[in-house]
Amino acid sequence: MTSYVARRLLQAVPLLFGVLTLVFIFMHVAPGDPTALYMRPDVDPAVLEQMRRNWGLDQPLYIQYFRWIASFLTGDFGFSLTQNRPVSDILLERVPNTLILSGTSLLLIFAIGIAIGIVQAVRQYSTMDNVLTVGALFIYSMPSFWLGLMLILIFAYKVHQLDWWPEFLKFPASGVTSTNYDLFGAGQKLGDRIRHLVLPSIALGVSSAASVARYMRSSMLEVIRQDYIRTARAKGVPERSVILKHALKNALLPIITLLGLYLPFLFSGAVLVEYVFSWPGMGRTIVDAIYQRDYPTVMATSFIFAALVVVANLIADILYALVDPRIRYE
Amino acid sequence: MNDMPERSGEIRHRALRLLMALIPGLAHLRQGHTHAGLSLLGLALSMITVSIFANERIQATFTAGRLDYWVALLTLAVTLGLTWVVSGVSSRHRLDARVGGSQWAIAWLGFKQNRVAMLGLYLMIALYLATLLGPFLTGYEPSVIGDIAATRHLPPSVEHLMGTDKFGRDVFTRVLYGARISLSIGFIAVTISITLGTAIGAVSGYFGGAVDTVLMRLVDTLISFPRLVLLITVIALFEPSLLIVIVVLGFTLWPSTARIVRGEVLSLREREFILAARALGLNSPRIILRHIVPNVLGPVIVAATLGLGNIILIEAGLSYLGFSVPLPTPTWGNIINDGREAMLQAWWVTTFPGLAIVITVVAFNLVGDGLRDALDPRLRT
Amino acid sequence: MSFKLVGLSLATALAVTSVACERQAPARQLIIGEPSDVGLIFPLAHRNYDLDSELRRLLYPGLNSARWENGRVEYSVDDMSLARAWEFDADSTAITYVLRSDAVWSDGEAIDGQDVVFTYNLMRRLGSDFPYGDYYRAIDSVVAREPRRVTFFFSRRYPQMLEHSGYSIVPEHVYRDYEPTIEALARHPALREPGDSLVVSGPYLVTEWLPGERLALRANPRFAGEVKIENVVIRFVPEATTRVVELENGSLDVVNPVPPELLPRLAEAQRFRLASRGARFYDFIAWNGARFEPFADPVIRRALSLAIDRQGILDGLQVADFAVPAAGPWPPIFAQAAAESLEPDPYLPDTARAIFASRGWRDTDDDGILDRNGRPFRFTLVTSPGSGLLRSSAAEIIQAHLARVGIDVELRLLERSALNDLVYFDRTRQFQAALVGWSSSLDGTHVRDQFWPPDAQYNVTGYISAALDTLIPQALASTTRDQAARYWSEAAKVIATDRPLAFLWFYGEAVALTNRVRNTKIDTYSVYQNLHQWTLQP
Amino acid sequence: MSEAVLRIENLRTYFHSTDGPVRAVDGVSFELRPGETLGIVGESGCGKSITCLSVLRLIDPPGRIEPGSAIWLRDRNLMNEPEAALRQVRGNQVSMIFQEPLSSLNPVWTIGEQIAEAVRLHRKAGSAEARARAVEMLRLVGIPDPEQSVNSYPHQFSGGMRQRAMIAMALACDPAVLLADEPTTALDVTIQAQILELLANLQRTLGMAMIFVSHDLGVIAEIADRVIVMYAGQVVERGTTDELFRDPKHPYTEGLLRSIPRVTQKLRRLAVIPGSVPSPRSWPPACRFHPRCPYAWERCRSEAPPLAAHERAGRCWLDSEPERRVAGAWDALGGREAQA
Repeated sequence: MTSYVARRLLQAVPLLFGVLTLVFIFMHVAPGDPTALYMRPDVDPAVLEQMRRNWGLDQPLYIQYFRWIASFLTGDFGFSLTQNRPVSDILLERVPNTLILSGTSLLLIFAIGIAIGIVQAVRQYSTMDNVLTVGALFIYSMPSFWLGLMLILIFAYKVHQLDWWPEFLKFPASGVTSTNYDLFGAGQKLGDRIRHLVLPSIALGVSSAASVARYMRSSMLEVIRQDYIRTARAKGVPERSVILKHALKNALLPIITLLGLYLPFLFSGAVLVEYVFSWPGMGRTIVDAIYQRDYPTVMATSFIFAALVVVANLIADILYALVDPRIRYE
Repeated sequence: MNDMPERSGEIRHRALRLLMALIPGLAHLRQGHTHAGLSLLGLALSMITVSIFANERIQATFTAGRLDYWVALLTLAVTLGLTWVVSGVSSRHRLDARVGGSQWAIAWLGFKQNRVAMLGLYLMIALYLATLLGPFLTGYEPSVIGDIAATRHLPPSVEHLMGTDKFGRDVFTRVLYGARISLSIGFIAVTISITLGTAIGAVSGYFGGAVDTVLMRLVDTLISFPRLVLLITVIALFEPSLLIVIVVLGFTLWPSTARIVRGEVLSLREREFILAARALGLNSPRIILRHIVPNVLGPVIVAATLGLGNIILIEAGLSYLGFSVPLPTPTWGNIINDGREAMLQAWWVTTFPGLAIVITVVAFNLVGDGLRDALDPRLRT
Repeated sequence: MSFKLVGLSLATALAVTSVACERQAPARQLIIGEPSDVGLIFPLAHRNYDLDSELRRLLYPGLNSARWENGRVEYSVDDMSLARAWEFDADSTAITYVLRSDAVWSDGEAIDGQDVVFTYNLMRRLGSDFPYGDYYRAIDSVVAREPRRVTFFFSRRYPQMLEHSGYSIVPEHVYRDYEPTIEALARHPALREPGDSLVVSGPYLVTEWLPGERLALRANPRFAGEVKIENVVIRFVPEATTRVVELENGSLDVVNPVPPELLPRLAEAQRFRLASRGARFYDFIAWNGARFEPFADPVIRRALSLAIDRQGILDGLQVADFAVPAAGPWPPIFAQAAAESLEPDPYLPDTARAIFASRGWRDTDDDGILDRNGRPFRFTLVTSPGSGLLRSSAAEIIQAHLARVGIDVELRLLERSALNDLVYFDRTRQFQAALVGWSSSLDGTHVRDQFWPPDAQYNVTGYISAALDTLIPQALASTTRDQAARYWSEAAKVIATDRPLAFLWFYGEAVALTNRVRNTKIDTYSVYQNLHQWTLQP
Repeated sequence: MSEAVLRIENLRTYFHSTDGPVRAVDGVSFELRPGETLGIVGESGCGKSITCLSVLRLIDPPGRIEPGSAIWLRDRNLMNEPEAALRQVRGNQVSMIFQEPLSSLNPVWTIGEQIAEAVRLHRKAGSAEARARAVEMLRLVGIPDPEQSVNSYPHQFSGGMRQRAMIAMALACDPAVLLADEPTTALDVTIQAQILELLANLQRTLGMAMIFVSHDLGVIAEIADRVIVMYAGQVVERGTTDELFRDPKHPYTEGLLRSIPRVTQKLRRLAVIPGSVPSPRSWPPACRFHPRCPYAWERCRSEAPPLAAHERAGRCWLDSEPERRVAGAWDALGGREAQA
């Protein structure tokens, strides 16, 4: 297993390399200049020129590229040109936030998606199945940022003006924690975090949940028709156990591979949702950095994005092996 | 002898045939094909309604000298004409009669059975019709700005079905014209990405080996990177314009198609008819084009339909970040983005284009799912 | 079955969240919403961002204290200045500051002359890492003969001596041993993770910085003056609508800035008030005669200007209370403005059309667009999209206005970096017309920056004027602010007549506050200059 | 003979579609006595498997056991029992094994878990006890090293071992009746023999009754005491194995017997029943076998023959007009024939 993981990680190296090279080329060919943030009439253009030289931006592209690769290989992500802080510091703050948001969404996606998929498969062609299918499709078809705006409009704004609306269903419109978070007890802290997570994770995850439900439904239908389900029934296993024990584990197999597929999708969504909900994550960081042409930050964030996807795919494969005894990685 | 009843029967018969020729769909209805009949009838009626209500604008077509008016007029005429032609032709030779025909005929039969998919198809047709007929469906111009102070942020009413935006423009009109851009972006970008994806997937799967490895590494790279970030980076390189957005979307969305096609080709490659073609000494491009591509068309069409919905969503997201087609060209994403700051006092500006996106994407997905079921009997449950 | 599971977990989640709902009223805490994050909280590392400057002045006061009064910046000593007095020497080329005896760093160390010397030396040593070279360029040396007396020796007498000697002072004892680059200084533990350990001298200490999320400030117990609001939190909320939602929900007390779109709404609300920053920013269209020949003609430029209904746009967008039509680069906030101001161009589309006709521009082919010698009057106007900007809304309306007189404007929206590149950095000026904005200086020097000399980086249209060639050197050679201001305003008048740009309007960003916040002093100079004196009604 | 342990009366299992019912099992009756092995034989599609599944009432919609059918397990009519009671019967009193041992075993569970589950369900046993029982059962069915094998997954077993595991699972709760649905069809011939022997031995030692379904008359001959022959959803002939093989009453049985290759008959043409099994959507009218029958005459096409209530009976008009059974009819029919 260890050697398998090592081999997979090794295989990922050219992939990461490719991603970074692509981003490097795109970023540096694009017009724009990181010194713009310091641009002011009283700043001598010669000083800006010097800044560019200090950052090595006057060098030919391939030299910049190799220089950057070299420092990257030594674990140095560089220094943010616009935030004046080491990029690694910035990432240390931002990555956890994105992971919390996408992690919660992922949980939500799979919990809700799988549950709905099972219900649909068990009650195939029933009214509930049809309602859920069409409902899921509607949700699946919403732009995440638009859904986010609508959620804010309703659950973080309109309901705050209703007296009868229960207090705990009035959600904050932005942020990760309340400003007085530090004064809370442990339970309140957790609650506060969850309250802040509700709307963004719904906006981010609900469309994927709908698609997981669709996959789960067909996967479950496929499994239910298998011979071993008949065997289980012939053994006198109650229907509930037939579904939840015998069928579920098998039906989950194709769903596990989705885990790796959804992460890039979630990260894409996170870029928008983090903007709508003022969530200080990597998505916002990279978009801001792209705007400001903060090359080191863009490169490092891209790397983390791609690396997380690689890791997620690996985890999905390992999970697959854990659930499916037929697969053994040597 | 007694030819009176026969004659009256004859007259009735003739009258009926005349009526059936005049009213599209009636023949279908009489034959019990309620569905087809009603849709033809509905289509004809709605076209006639549009002609009556847009009378002035239709006349203006001849003087306005604008392409979109001509397109709308053409659409109106062709659609109306088609309802008659289809009504006349297909009520006699119904498609169903040709069972046992090609794979496509069978797929169509399967598709027709799927009510939800048909609903999607109807929605899709309605959307495209509305888009083409745009100038006749509204009395306003999408980008003309009048007296802002008087018309700004008017709530939905009979006058303005979806209210007005911050410049006093009719949101319904803008959504209608936005459909034109959003749908064509989707259409062209999907065409590009499907063509590219099919070509690359077919080549990769057919040749295998190093070619496959290199191409699939590229696909992995593109897939493992958050798409939106990639798009933003690329679009920042150029400047946002209709062309760039289409091209960039088209050129970045092909990997998933390539993967699907490659998978299909891998399984096809070992099948007898391909082996036979190889044994016959046909050259590779010929085998790919003549034997492989037609056989992967099914999954590709499904991918295209689902991809269309996806592209509309992505375009909206790009607009939101300011990376899409520039103003004042209305796209759905643009309109939402434009109304975002006024969301608190004018919810309609963001809500309606959003709903338009949802309905469009739903329609495409319904059709896509229906096609998948129809084309791939294995998945039928 | 699985429903139960989902239901159960939902119920648990709700139960947990409801615990947190018992909202305690935040104890005397002011919450401010700002669109973007601060940078490194070090005075010499600041970017050209409003919040960076505000925070710098708040945490690290300089030797003198600046205030906007009667249309100009006035310098004084008060609780926000480190000095208690200053004096010029006989020929006015040196200033000696006397430091306050009660001025201490937040770690208890006294603030002395060495800190000042260190700060100004560090500026110089930072080189391009501190790009605002004007601050030290005319300073020959800074000398601390006694712990509490610092003297600045200038190379000559000039109007900005007080401004330049009043920059934020950093603690020598903390940063002494660091290499003079921002990258090295940024590795200081207190800067990497700012908190109580960050040594400051202003009324507030940093308690916590969650980048991208919020910055929490607490009253500095060692601050000499009084601090009314104990806790201040600055939250970074990029989405303008969300900021206003939070303001209306009561989770923000102050929102800065409010985008033009939301101004009418807040102006009506009783619970809030809007404070204007003073009309200091101006939007304009630069006509690049080099890329579109008709723009080289001042008469055509005037006609174009007459075809734009400035007041109509401001009324239509419901921002008339926060903006005024502009005639030239001289903002109405200046003391001299009233006397020297010019009338903005009125909206006279018919006159404009007549002028175009007189220059041979007529609609001969009846397509609604003017043409001359078979060429239509058609050009591309570049601008940047962006929420919260008056000009991005205005672009479409201007396009419509010009269309009415037969001019076909194609809009081209560029992302801001790319626009800056195109308009300012690329000296080949590859644009025909650009709709951009500028913020005026507080003393008139922007008149030089933007219009003189002809090859200056920010003189994007390459404007040449013989009058400016004499006026501007005179302004630069002035020794006092009043003298300089006269030349600057004279130059502004010349520019207004020549119209190298179509000046559209001056506007000030607006700050929204709940009525609970009192005793604020919000002006063109600063929003949070007297934050420690603000009060919060229960 | 003692009373039947299982008695099926007029079993009709139809599948309902929009194009009308598919009568997969159409009025089947038989009984199973304690300790005996009843063979059910017929071509695929004749309703054998559906009959077995119907006994356990494991028919999924759109399939349905029509009212009027009765499944008597001793004195209980399973048709009237609620689902919960049925679960107590399944795997406990009546067990079933299937044709494809690989697909019939859950791939993600160990063999031990799958055997133990039935024990835990029906014996209310703890997990240790159930596991011990699983080991015991594996040993009983002759799986080597049962302590280790109990932790194996189905894919780690060979085909024969899988079927042994299936048998172990089915017999874990000492059922009174075992339904074996073509348990040897998917196996190699040598393995087939081993499994047959195992089943025969186990049946003897455990004293249970068994229904053995197969399309292979040779297998049936080896294991069954009595045989019923099914064709087109109906029983067409029944009798003891001996009687049936010696003297088939129904032409279909006759045809089946003719198609068995015999070692003794070298290079003789092997007969195959001409035509194919009719579609259950529309069985032929009257005698359902008449389109393929070499003896068919007018009556067969117009009138459905009954099945007499005797122990030994055939559903054929030849019973009443035996003179119509002429020699050489099969060869004259000129059906497809294969070289033996």
